[in-house]
This record gives sequence, C-alpha cells and structure tokens, in this order.
Amino acid sequence: MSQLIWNGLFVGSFYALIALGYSMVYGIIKLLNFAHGDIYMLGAFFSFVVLGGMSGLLGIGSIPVLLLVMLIAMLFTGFMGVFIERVAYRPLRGSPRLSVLITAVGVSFTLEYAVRQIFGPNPEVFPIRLSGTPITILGARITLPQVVLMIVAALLMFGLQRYIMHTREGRAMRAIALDQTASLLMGVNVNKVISRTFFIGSALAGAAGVMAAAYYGSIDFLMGFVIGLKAFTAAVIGGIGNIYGAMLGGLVLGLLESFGTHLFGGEWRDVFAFGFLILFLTFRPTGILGERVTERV
Amino acid sequence: MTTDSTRLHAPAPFIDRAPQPSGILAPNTFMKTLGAVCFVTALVLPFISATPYLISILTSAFIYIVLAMGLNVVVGYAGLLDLGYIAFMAVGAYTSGILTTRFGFSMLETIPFVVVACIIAGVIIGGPTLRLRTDYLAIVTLGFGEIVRITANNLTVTGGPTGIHGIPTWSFFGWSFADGVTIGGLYFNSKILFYYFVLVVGVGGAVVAAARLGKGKMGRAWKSIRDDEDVSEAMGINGYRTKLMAYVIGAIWGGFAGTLMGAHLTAISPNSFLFLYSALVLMAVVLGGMASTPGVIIGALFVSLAPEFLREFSEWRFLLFGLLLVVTMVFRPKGIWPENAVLPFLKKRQVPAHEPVGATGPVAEPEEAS
Amino acid sequence: MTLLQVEDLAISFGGIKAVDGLSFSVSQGEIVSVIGPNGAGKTSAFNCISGFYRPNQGKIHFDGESIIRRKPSYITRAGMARTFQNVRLFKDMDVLENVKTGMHSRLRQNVLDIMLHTPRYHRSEAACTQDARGWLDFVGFRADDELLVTQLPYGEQRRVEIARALATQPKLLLLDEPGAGLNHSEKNELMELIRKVRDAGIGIVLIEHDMGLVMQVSERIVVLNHGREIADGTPEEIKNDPVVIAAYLGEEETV
Amino acid sequence: DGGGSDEGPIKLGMLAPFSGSEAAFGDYMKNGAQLAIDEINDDGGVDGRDLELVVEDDACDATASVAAAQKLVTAGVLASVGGYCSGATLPTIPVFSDADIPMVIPAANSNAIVGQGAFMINGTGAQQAEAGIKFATKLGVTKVAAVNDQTDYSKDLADTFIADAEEAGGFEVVLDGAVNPDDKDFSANVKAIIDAEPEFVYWTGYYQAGGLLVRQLREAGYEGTVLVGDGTVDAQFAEIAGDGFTDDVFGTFTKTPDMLEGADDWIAAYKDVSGGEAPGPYSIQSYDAVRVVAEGMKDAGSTDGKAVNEAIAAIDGLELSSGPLKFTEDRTLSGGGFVIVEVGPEGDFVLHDDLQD
Amino acid sequence: MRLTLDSVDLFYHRVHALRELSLVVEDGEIVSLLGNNGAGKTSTLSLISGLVKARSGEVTWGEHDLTRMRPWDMVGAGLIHVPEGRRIFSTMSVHENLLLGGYLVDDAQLVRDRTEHAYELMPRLAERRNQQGGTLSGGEQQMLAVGRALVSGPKLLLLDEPSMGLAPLVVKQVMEVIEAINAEGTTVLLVEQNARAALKIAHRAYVLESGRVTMEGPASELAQDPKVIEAYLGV
Ligand SMILES: Nc1ncnc2c1ncn2[C@@H]1O[C@H](COP(=O)(O)OP(=O)(O)OP(=O)(O)O)[C@@H](O)[C@H]1O
Ligand SMILES: Nc1ncnc2c1ncn2[C@@H]1O[C@H](COP(=O)(O)OP(=O)(O)OP(=O)(O)O)[C@@H](O)[C@H]1O
Ligand SMILES: CC(C)C[C@H](N)C(=O)O
Ligand SMILES: [Mg+2]
Ligand SMILES: [Mg+2]
Repeated sequence: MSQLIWNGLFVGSFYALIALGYSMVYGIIKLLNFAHGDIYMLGAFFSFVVLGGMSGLLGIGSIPVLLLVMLIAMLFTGFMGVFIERVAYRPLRGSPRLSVLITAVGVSFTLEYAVRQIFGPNPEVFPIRLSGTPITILGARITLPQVVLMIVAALLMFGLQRYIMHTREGRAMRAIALDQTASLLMGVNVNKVISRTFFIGSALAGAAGVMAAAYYGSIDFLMGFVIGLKAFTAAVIGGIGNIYGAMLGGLVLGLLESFGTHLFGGEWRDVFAFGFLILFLTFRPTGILGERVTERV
Repeated sequence: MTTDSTRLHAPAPFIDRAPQPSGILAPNTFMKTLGAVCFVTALVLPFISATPYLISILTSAFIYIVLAMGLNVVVGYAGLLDLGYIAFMAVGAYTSGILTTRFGFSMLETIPFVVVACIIAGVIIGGPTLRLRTDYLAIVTLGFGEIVRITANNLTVTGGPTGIHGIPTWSFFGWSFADGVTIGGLYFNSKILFYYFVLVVGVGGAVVAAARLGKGKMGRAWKSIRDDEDVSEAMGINGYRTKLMAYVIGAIWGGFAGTLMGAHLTAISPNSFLFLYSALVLMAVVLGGMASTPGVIIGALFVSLAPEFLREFSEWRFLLFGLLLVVTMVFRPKGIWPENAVLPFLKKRQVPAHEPVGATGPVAEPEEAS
Repeated sequence: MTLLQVEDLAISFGGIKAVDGLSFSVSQGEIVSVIGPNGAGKTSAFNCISGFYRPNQGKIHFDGESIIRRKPSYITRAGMARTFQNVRLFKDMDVLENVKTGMHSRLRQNVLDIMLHTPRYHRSEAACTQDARGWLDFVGFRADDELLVTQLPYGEQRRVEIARALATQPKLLLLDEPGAGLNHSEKNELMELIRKVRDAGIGIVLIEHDMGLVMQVSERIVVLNHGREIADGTPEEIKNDPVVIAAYLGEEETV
Repeated sequence: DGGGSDEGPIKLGMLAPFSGSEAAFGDYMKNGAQLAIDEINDDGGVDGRDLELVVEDDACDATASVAAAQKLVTAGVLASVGGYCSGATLPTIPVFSDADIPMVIPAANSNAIVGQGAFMINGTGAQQAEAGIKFATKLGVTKVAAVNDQTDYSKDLADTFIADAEEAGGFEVVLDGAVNPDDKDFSANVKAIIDAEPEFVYWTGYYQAGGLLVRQLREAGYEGTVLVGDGTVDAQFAEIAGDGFTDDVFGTFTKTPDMLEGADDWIAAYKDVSGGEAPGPYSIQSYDAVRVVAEGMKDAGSTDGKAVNEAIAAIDGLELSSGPLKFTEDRTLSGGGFVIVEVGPEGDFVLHDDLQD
Repeated sequence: MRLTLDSVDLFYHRVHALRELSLVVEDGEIVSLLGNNGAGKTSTLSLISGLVKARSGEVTWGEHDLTRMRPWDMVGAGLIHVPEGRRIFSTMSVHENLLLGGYLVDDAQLVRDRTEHAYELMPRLAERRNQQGGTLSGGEQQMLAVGRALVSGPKLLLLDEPSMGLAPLVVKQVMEVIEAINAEGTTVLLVEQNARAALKIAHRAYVLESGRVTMEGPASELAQDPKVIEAYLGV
C-alpha cells in the first residue's frame, strides 16, 4: 500500500513538473501547447549532446555535472520556447484558439521528426544514471534521487505560485490571460510578458527532461508525446491555469495510475484513470482547484 | 403555457434592400457550381487514371472528408472541442466489422446497428459531460477516445490488439462489389466500385447534409452556442439538447466513416484509433477552416494526402508535414478557406452608403397569439 | 391583466444581498421602469426573472405560470425576452443571422427538413428572413444587414440586440439600460420604439439611468436601493419623493 | 495498371516502418534486404534480370500501409518482402493477393496472419512460446509471470505462452501482466510482478520498454530469471538496462548469423550497405526474405505470381539463418528454429542453448 | 504638452472611419468629443493610444510621435486610455485591477497611495475590494475602470464614455473627479454621449460626424448652438 502511494506520488511529480509549465502557458494565452512535451524531449536530447561534449568533466562527480548540464539545458529549452512562440504562435495572436492548438501540433511534429533526423529513431542511452540505494520507509522503497526530484518539483511549484499570484509581473500575466487589449492599455508589454512565460515554462520542461533522462536512462524522439498528454490531463484535473492545481493534478494522476495498475492490471490502467477523471469532472466541472468563473450576463 | 396574452408579431420590412447578386459569379451559385465541377471531376477520374494507388489514397481521402465533416459539426458549428472524435469511427468500424465477420451480416445490414451504436456512444459521452466548458470537455473526450481504444484492445470480441480482419466489401441484396462489374466493355474492379460508392454516398451525402445543417435553424443554434452560450439560452435555445444533437450527429458521421474505412482496409485494429488520429481529423477541420464546408474538404484532403505526396521525401516527410502545417497556419490563421471568406472576383451586393435616419417603422397590427 | 408578478424575491452572493425582498408586477401594455443607484440589484433582479440566476427565495409568476427554477431557454419560449447591459451579440454571425437566432423556437423545421431541403424548410427560412428584416427595419437599423456585428458602431449594435429580442416574439420585454451609449436624439428614437412595442400590447420592464427617458416613457417606476424597493409610483410621484432624491437622483438633477 | 513487365529489373517491394514509434526497425530491414539484393545481383541476378528494392513507409499504421501497398502494386513490384507490424501487415495481404503478388514476411508474426497465403519466415508466436516453455521447464521453475506490452505481437505471444503452459504443465503462471510501452516508469508493474513472487519472468514486448523494465525489476529486488521475446533481443537492450542488470536474462530468438560461425563477414558486408550501422532485429530475416523470393523465382523460371507462390511453397532445404527452409501447409516455418540466447560480454545477445536436447 | 491630430485617415478594411480628421488638445485642457453612433469617437481614441493605426496623417503629443510609439511606452509617458466597454479584468479582484493600473509605476508606496485615493473617491469600490471585477454591477465596473486609470498617474487621459451606465448622482461625482484631476494638471480628452454633462466641464469641444470634424469651439459656445442643442442636448 505505501509502496503504491509512493510510486504514484513519484511518477505524479514528474507529471506535475511538466504540467506546471503547461498550466502557465495555458494560463496566459489559453493555448494547449501540444509541443510542450517535446520541449521536455529537447531538454533531454540537448543535455545528452552537452554531456557527450563534456565527457571529460564526468570525473568531477555526476551530481554537480548534472546540475550544470541541467542549467544549460534549461537556458536552451527556455530560449527554444521563446523562439517557438515568436515564430509559430505570435503570428496567430487573436486568431481562433484552435488554430493555435493545431499550430502547436505542427510544432510538435516538427520537433519530434527533426530530432529523429538528427539522432535516428533508436533510443539513446543517457551517459549519467542516477540510482541510489533504496531505503525503506513505512514499507515503501525510496531512493535519494526520488526524494531530491520531488523536493525540486515542490520548490518550483511554491516559487511559481508566489511569482504568479504576488508579483507585478505575475499579475500582468494573469491580466493578459483575461484581456490583452486592456493589458496593453495598462502599459503591459504583452509580447515581453508572454515571451517570459514561455521561457519559464519551457525551462521547467527542459529541467524535467534532464531529470527524467538521468533517472530512467534512455531517451527517444517520441518521449515527450505521452508525457505531454499526461501533463495536459494533470493540468486539467487540477483546474487548468492554476499552479497548485497542476501540481495536485499531477500527483492525483500518478496515484490513479498506480492504483489502477494494482487493482485492474496494467492493461486497464488508463481506462481506470480516465474513467475516474470523467466521473470526477462531471461532479466538479472545473477541476480540483479551478475557480468557478461566474460569467455575468 | 397560457395563451391569453398578446405576443408581438413581426412587422413587414419596409426598407428597400439592395438585390442579391445573380449569375455565375454570385457567391452562392459560384460555390455550388464549383462543388459540382469538383464532384464530376472526381467521378470521371478513374476513366483517366485508375492506378490502384491513386484509387486507394483517394478513397481514404474521401473517407477523411466524411470524418472531417462530422467533426466540423461538433467543433466548427457548435464549438465543442473534441479530442477523441476518432472513437466514434472506432465504434462504427468495430460494429460493422464484428457483425460482418462474426455474424455474417452484409455491410448494408450493419448500418442501422452502426447508427444506433453511435447514437448510444454519443449520448453516453455527451450526456454527463456537455456542461463542461472547452478544455475540460477536451480532456474528457480525449479520455473517452482512449477508453474506447483500450477497451477494444483488451476484449476478445474486438479481436484484441490484432483487431478484426477479413471485413468484406459492400454488397447489395446478394450482389457484391467484389464481383466487379463490366459496363460498356470497361471492367470495374471492387476497389473502383468502392471508390464510387464512397464518393457518391459518403462524400456526396455527408458533405451536402452537413453543409446544410450549418445553415438552417440548427446551424444558427450551434453557432450561437459557440459564440455565447448564455445569450443563446436567452434566445430560447436549449443549450444542452442542442449540444447533444451536435454530438450525436458528429458521432453518426464518424461511425459511418468507420464503416467505410473498415470495408476499405478490410482490417481494423485499435492502432488505427490512436489519439494521433483524433488530432489529425481536428487538424483537417481547423486547417481547412472551421465551419466552412470548402475549407473542411480542403483540410481533409490536405491531411490525408499530404503525407502521401510527401512520400517521395521518405524519412523527411513528417518533418516537412509539421513545418508545412505551421507555415500554413501562420499565413492562414483562420484556415485555408475560412468560414466567411469572400473570393475577390465574386460579385458583391451593392449596398448604398446609409445615413443613419433613425426613424422607427410601424409595428404590425397586434394579433392574438393562437 | 398582470403579466409578471414578482414576490419577495431575494438573491445574495457571498455576504452581499444583491436583491432583498423585491416585489412588483407588470401588466400587458405597461411600461415599468426599474431605477436605482449602481449596484442596487436591478440587473440581478432581471437575471433572476429571466432564469440566469437562481434566487434564494421568492415567487415569480409569468403569464399565470410559476417560472422559478426554469431554464432561461424555457422562459424565453414562454414569452419573455431580454437585452443585456453590456451588448452581447453573436460575434461570428452577421446582423441578419443574429436576429434570426431569436426566432429559433418558432421555426418549424427539423433535422431532416434541413438536410433534405424540404419545401417546409424553404418556406420557413423565407419567412424567417422576411421577419428578421421586418424587425431590423422596425428598430431603425439602417446599415447593411450582412455585416458582421463587430463591424457596427455601438449604437447600431444596441438596435440589433433589441431587434433580436423582439424576434423571439415576446409578451414581455426586459430592457437593461438600452439608452446607454446613445445620444440625445437617438434616445428619442429609442423612446418612440419602446412606445410602439408597448402599443402592440407588450409589457415592458426598463432599467435605465437616463431620467429624461425614464420619466417620459414610464407608466410606473420602481426604485431599488440595496436590493430593496424604496419606492413605487408614477413618474410624478417618484420625481418628488425625497427618499429617491436622496438615494438616487440628487438635488438638482431632476429633469 | 499494376502488374510487372517482363523487361528490366525485377522489383521487390518492402513495407516497413520509418516513422512513428516503430520507426527504428525500417532501416534494419531495408539494409538487410538491400544486402541480399546486392549479393544476388553480383551473382548475375535472377534469370539474368537484376533485382531492385522498392521501399515504402507503412508507419505501422493500417491506413498508411494499405496506401503504401497499393503504391507498390502500382509501381509493379513482383513480390513483397516486407511486413513488420502485424496490424499494418494484415490489411495488405488482400491487396497483394488480389494482384497475385507473393508475400514473404520477414518479421510480422501474429497468429492472425497464419493461413492467409503469405509466407512467414519469422517463427510464429506459437513456436516461440513453445521454446519459452521448454526453457522454463528445463530450469525447473514453479512460478512464472508473463508480461506483455499490449501490442498485437506481444500479447499474442504472451497469451499463447500462458495457454500452452497450462497443458505443458511443469510450472504455474502466477501473473498475466501488461505494461504501457510508451511509459518510462514501470514501478506499478514492477510492484505487481514482485507481489506475485515469480521465479521466472517472460517479457514479450520490445527492447525499449524491456530494458527499462528489467532494470527497474532488478532495482526493486527481483532476483529470478528473466526471459525476453524476440522483440527485445537487440544489442540496445543491454545498453538501456545498464551494466550489471542483464545477468540471468535470456531471450527466445531465431538463430542469426552473428551467433553462428562466419557471422563477422556477414556483419561487415551489412555495414557496407548500411553505411556503418550495425545490423538490428530482422535485418537477417529481411535478407532471407529476399533470398527466398529469388529462389522461388528461379525455381519457377518466371515471375508470375502464382507460379512463384507455388515454387516458394515447394522450397526445401534452402539454408536460412534459422536453419534449412521448409514451409508448413500454413506457409510458416516448419522448424521454428527458436533458440535461447543470453546477453554476452559485449552487450549483444549470444547463443546460450539451442534447445536440441 | 499638446496633443495634435493632423489630417488622419483611418480605415477598417473598406470602412473609412476617420476622414482627414484634425484636432488639438492643449496642455491642461478638458476637450470633449461629441457625435452620433459610428461618428468615429472611439476610433479617434483608439488611434491616439495606438490600438489601431492610421493610414495617413500625424498624431503627436508634445515631442512624442504617437504613430510610432508603442502602447506601453505611451502609458509609461502618462497617456492613459479608458476604453469603451470598461474592459475590467473579470476574474481578478477589484484591488488587483487597481494595482494593474500602476503596473508601470515602480514606486510601490505611490501605487498604494493612489489606490487609497481611488477608494476615497469611489467608496463603493472600497466595499467591493476583494470581489471579482467581473461580478460588479455595470456602474461599479465603470468606476473601477476610471479608478484603474487614476492609479497610473495620467498626464493625458482619454475617456470613452465614462458616464455610461452610471446613476445620475454618480455621473455628477465622476464629472467632479474629472474636473479635480484636471485641476491637478491632467489633460483630458472626453468622449461623451451625455453631452450636457460633458459640455459643463469641458473647456472646448469638437463635434464629429461620419469621421469628420464638423464643429468646434469653446464648450460654452457650442452648448448654445441650436444644432448642437437639437442633436445632442435636447430642449
Ligand atoms: N455573480 C455575482 N457575484 C457576486 N456579486 C454579484 C454578482 N452579481 C451581482 N453582484 C453584486 O450584486 C450587486 C447588485 O448588482 P446588479 O448588477 O444587480 O446592480 P445594478 O442595480 O444592475 O447596478 P448598475 O446600475 O450599476 O448596473 C452589486 O453590488 C454586485 O457587485
Ligand atoms: N472593427 C471594426 N471593423 C469594421 N468597422 C469598424 C470597426 N470598428 C468600428 N468600425 C466602424 O467605424 C466607424 C466608427 O466607429 P466608432 O466605434 O469609432 O464610432 P463611435 O463614434 O465610437 O460610436 P458609438 O457612439 O456608437 O460608440 C463606424 O462606422 C463603425 O462601423
Ligand atoms: C517482433 C516483431 C517482429 C513483431 C511484429 N512487430 C508484429 O507485429 O508481428
Ligand atoms: Mg445593471
Ligand atoms: Mg464608441
């Protein structure tokens, strides 16, 4: 039982980490960024390349090297996010939302198959592997990397929440989400704020990509697809656009999957998870923490 | 409802209006003519070139048009984001697949079952969830799509992951496409007959019917919900019922496309109903132009044919497809042929510049409501 | 005869009592204005009556039938139409289609008619277009009716909204600040319009801050403050009611 | 319209995945087939005509594969030597058979394909399951878990294994598990496996997930034997699982030249064709498929589909990597040729037990 | 600083919304813009604040060339536009809406003071401090829109129908607020349908018809003009 919970929470925190970026981007331009999972994939591949180039450095211990590489990868994916927004999404501002969504699918294809052309379709094995000796707490096997990854996810979440809810820039982000023209009239440089949001969201995804690569050890050009869908699901369950919600949604999804496999077997896992979700949303149509928007007439 | 109070009745219009343009360059006539020309071209095409490859990809493309027209009702007209639309295709394909291969039905006989199954599926998913708004609806439909696929993957009636194979082609009252037919010395094989069948019944029927649905009372109701659900209620439109209607009609179109696809491929498996395909159909609708019939047709042709035409580029083709998609959307944000597109060379109505006169007209004589 | 009868209506949001025990009635062919300070609860009362809000308490009878807890679409079909304080037209539709949408529940065409283009379909569409044009002419709309509504200036949008409400063929019409954003002469036209509708035997409830318009057009005025009725009477009575003057009109602003 | 001509090179068509999640396998198959064609052409071709390979991407998707098959028919191929994913291969069978084009399928091996007229030179699920059962019985284990990845091939193999194990006795199947192949974290599945306390796990999916699963199993403390199906027998498996995680891991596989004498020459020749890439799963089977077709055409003395089909069915003793070829009534391999392999010191799979006793 | 529009032409696709429009607002003035629906009042304000671009003509404000300046730089320089239809941030609280007005003000204390000032001017907003902006009544939203603009500390304030939807008493208050901030040195360009109220506080006024200026002059004079009386004031 406690193992089940722990497994669920751990997998869930990965979902959450990606869902955070998802939710941020959604929060500001109401875009379901289907390419977000691919940014995660880019983070993994980029760090793979950097590590290949710095193999000499590996001597100084894998954790510091990994942190360094992660920072570089975050910068890279951050700028990739900004770049993608600039060329693919910005021209579509003010167009129907679904147009942007489809563009995101196009971006997703492009990123996936560009990486496939460069690295080939086979998975690559990541040069650094995090594996700690497990300790048993309350009957659950827990490793140090797991704990570290979860703490990182939690810290990022609190940081982001503060940033969005309590700073001027965060307020501007939320304002843009509601009314871009009115934000302009308040003196908000809409482009800049949106770029910054993409930077943060994509950097987070990149970080998650590096962590996943180091933890699981193999990366491939389609690795972002499924996790992107999961993150989207998590963001929605949590109440899309809400940072705590994204986190909570990720954890809930992780738990659902863990228990689903346990109760019904791996083949019915997703049926269980989605079935539960559908049921849940029919009773709480705006997700766990999503605010009920009362639109006045 | 009591009827003893007066209802307001419409006054007759009293302002002269500029006449609608006429002739071949009038927008309506032009579009109808264009549609007819395209249709006839497709009809005679096999007489010009009938390579199995061309026939096969065109048949798939036509089936995609049926699918996209169905999704267009849901997404384009009613504005409901459906990320699991392919599930309805699965329901149709499996229903007729199972009935033909296991119970010896002919394709034609499965149609009523397909329709019923799709209505049930549409109501099951739509019933409890249609009060959700956009992205919550999106996730629920996505989940529904996955549930259908995984269930098909795990059950034995559906053939598990292998799916169903050996699905027969269409037959009518004892005569089957598989027999082929010779007309005026020309032999038409089963694939070509199926091509015509899909073209005439599938594309012809589905496109015309769905396009008409977009114009009448239902179409206005859907679009009003898409624009502003609250106000739509204030027009006397029951939002829930209207949305469910869109869903069910979309489901029927999807199921019909599934039946056609089953007969075309002769084999179906859960792998043909991955989320990716829901995304592709959605892409067809959005890329072409939501709620625009010519747009959706173009979009469906694009999505189904582009990967084929890009085959020459072999491994690069999905990269190119992705780039092409982005570029198209960036330059045509509302789709290739948007809903309210006006072709520049068509005649426009000559509307005289008006001075706001502002005098209000006479109201009709009040009548007692009957 | 009485069309609308509201008794002891109340609704609150969180701690705020937006409407607090409101009662009033409207008869056929009568124009009743509802006035009161900003935030007095006028729009909220409209929202309760037209089914958009669920009141916490009270009775609403429309044309002899209790409509409490009914959906807005039902209430509209029963013969009540309304406009919105912030103009809310269907932005992706042209003017004519906007008005036609109002006729939704009166059109006799089913899905098969539409798909097969039966004679019944053609007949009802033609009648629908005819009527929609009639309404547009009636409200004084003079621009091109095939424009998208977003291309219209504010005042024309207001007209379209009224035409759309009329197209539901109401017995009772609720107008929420129809005069906002209109200049003096346009308000005069509006006044004429309201009277004409009234003359056709329709009941009208009007929320409005322009006292000139209210005083000239209303038969009766209900004054709200803090969700409660503070006065109910003829324009003459209201104009001189010290409570109303203090709460709403201000000293010299009586027109 | 379709139909090959009697002039010019003989076109052989190959459908394989080059995009989508199975994209990795396309190149392995293409290069294997190309190698065989180069060799045959260097030897003077078939009846003086050169062979030519026409490759199309089926993306492992039914719609795409039918279109691609029609494209091959239109291009005038005289035989098909492709087919990786059963799901995508199945709907192409009527396409080719309507055009009288013989099919020799190098990889796809779901039982659904059996008996539809196509030749399968990969062992079938039933044959592979039999090898797995033999091996488990030989080890004397009592509790076995079968784990599949929910794809047709994998589930088919696992189901056959479980059903046949019931009759063959010897051990009890304590778990019929399934993972989602696109995941990276299998902790929930791992827990289910460990809870069932098996001594032997048969994994029937592919190497990408297989490598991760085996590693996570070991990390979670599973100490029993692991047997993997042919989808996981790939040098990358050991890399993904990581050093030290592949002890006591075996695989069921058809014999390949790299396990036999003279493997190095073949691999070197392959690398010439592929531009340096090492052969992967189904390189050798694709190589063999071309040779089978060429043999059939030579025997038939024509490229007519019906004649070639009959000639291939009659082939007896052509030396393939899996052993001398002889088709059954159903056009499957008479000797499945499955052996047990293990992870060698280099990380690639080497022969462990040919199950001949 | 003086605001000048020199012969601007504005098109929405084929609609010619402003035709060779020229007008001037001197530093410290209240200038009112009157006109029928569709005359182009909103378009004029949108043009000044950079929401739409003119096809030809010049818009300058002091040394700033407004046709080339970006909206946020204008706000930074003190040009604030209170748009038609209020455009409140609907799910943000009243207080946050006000704070957004001070987005470009770096001095947090100053923002706090101005917010308090807005609350003083419009006590109803103080009562509703934590309510979502979108759930306010129409008039309350209008106050919030004006309040939000004040927090930014405007030098040139463009107001599009600020009295729309306000109760008579509040209209008076708002007009007083406008006069007060004008007295503190803010230039105001006021679009109003309530011509009576607008002409009362304006120094000068322009009348727009079909995108053209057809009348201009001191407000008091225009208020006497029979044509203006008939069309905009009533008898
Ligand atoms: N959905 C809601 N949630 C919270 N408060 C609300 C909601 N709807 C209305 N209110 C509050 O109820 C009060 C009454 O609002 P209402 O819109 O009815 O006023 P009104 O009389 O129409 O005012 P105005 O003349 O300004 O339009 C307001 O203070 C408003 O803030
Ligand atoms: N987005 C738009 N697209 C097309 N035409 C537009 C658009 N916005 C305004 N117009 C047109 O420009 C003209 C001027 O409109 P504007 O909104 O400036 O008028 P206004 O004076 O503010 O009117 P009102 O008093 O009704 O607000 C009108 O004829 C209107 O139809
Ligand atoms: C191992 C593989 C050759 C199995 C193949 N993917 C199939 O579907 O049959
Ligand atoms: Mg109100
Ligand atoms: Mg305006």
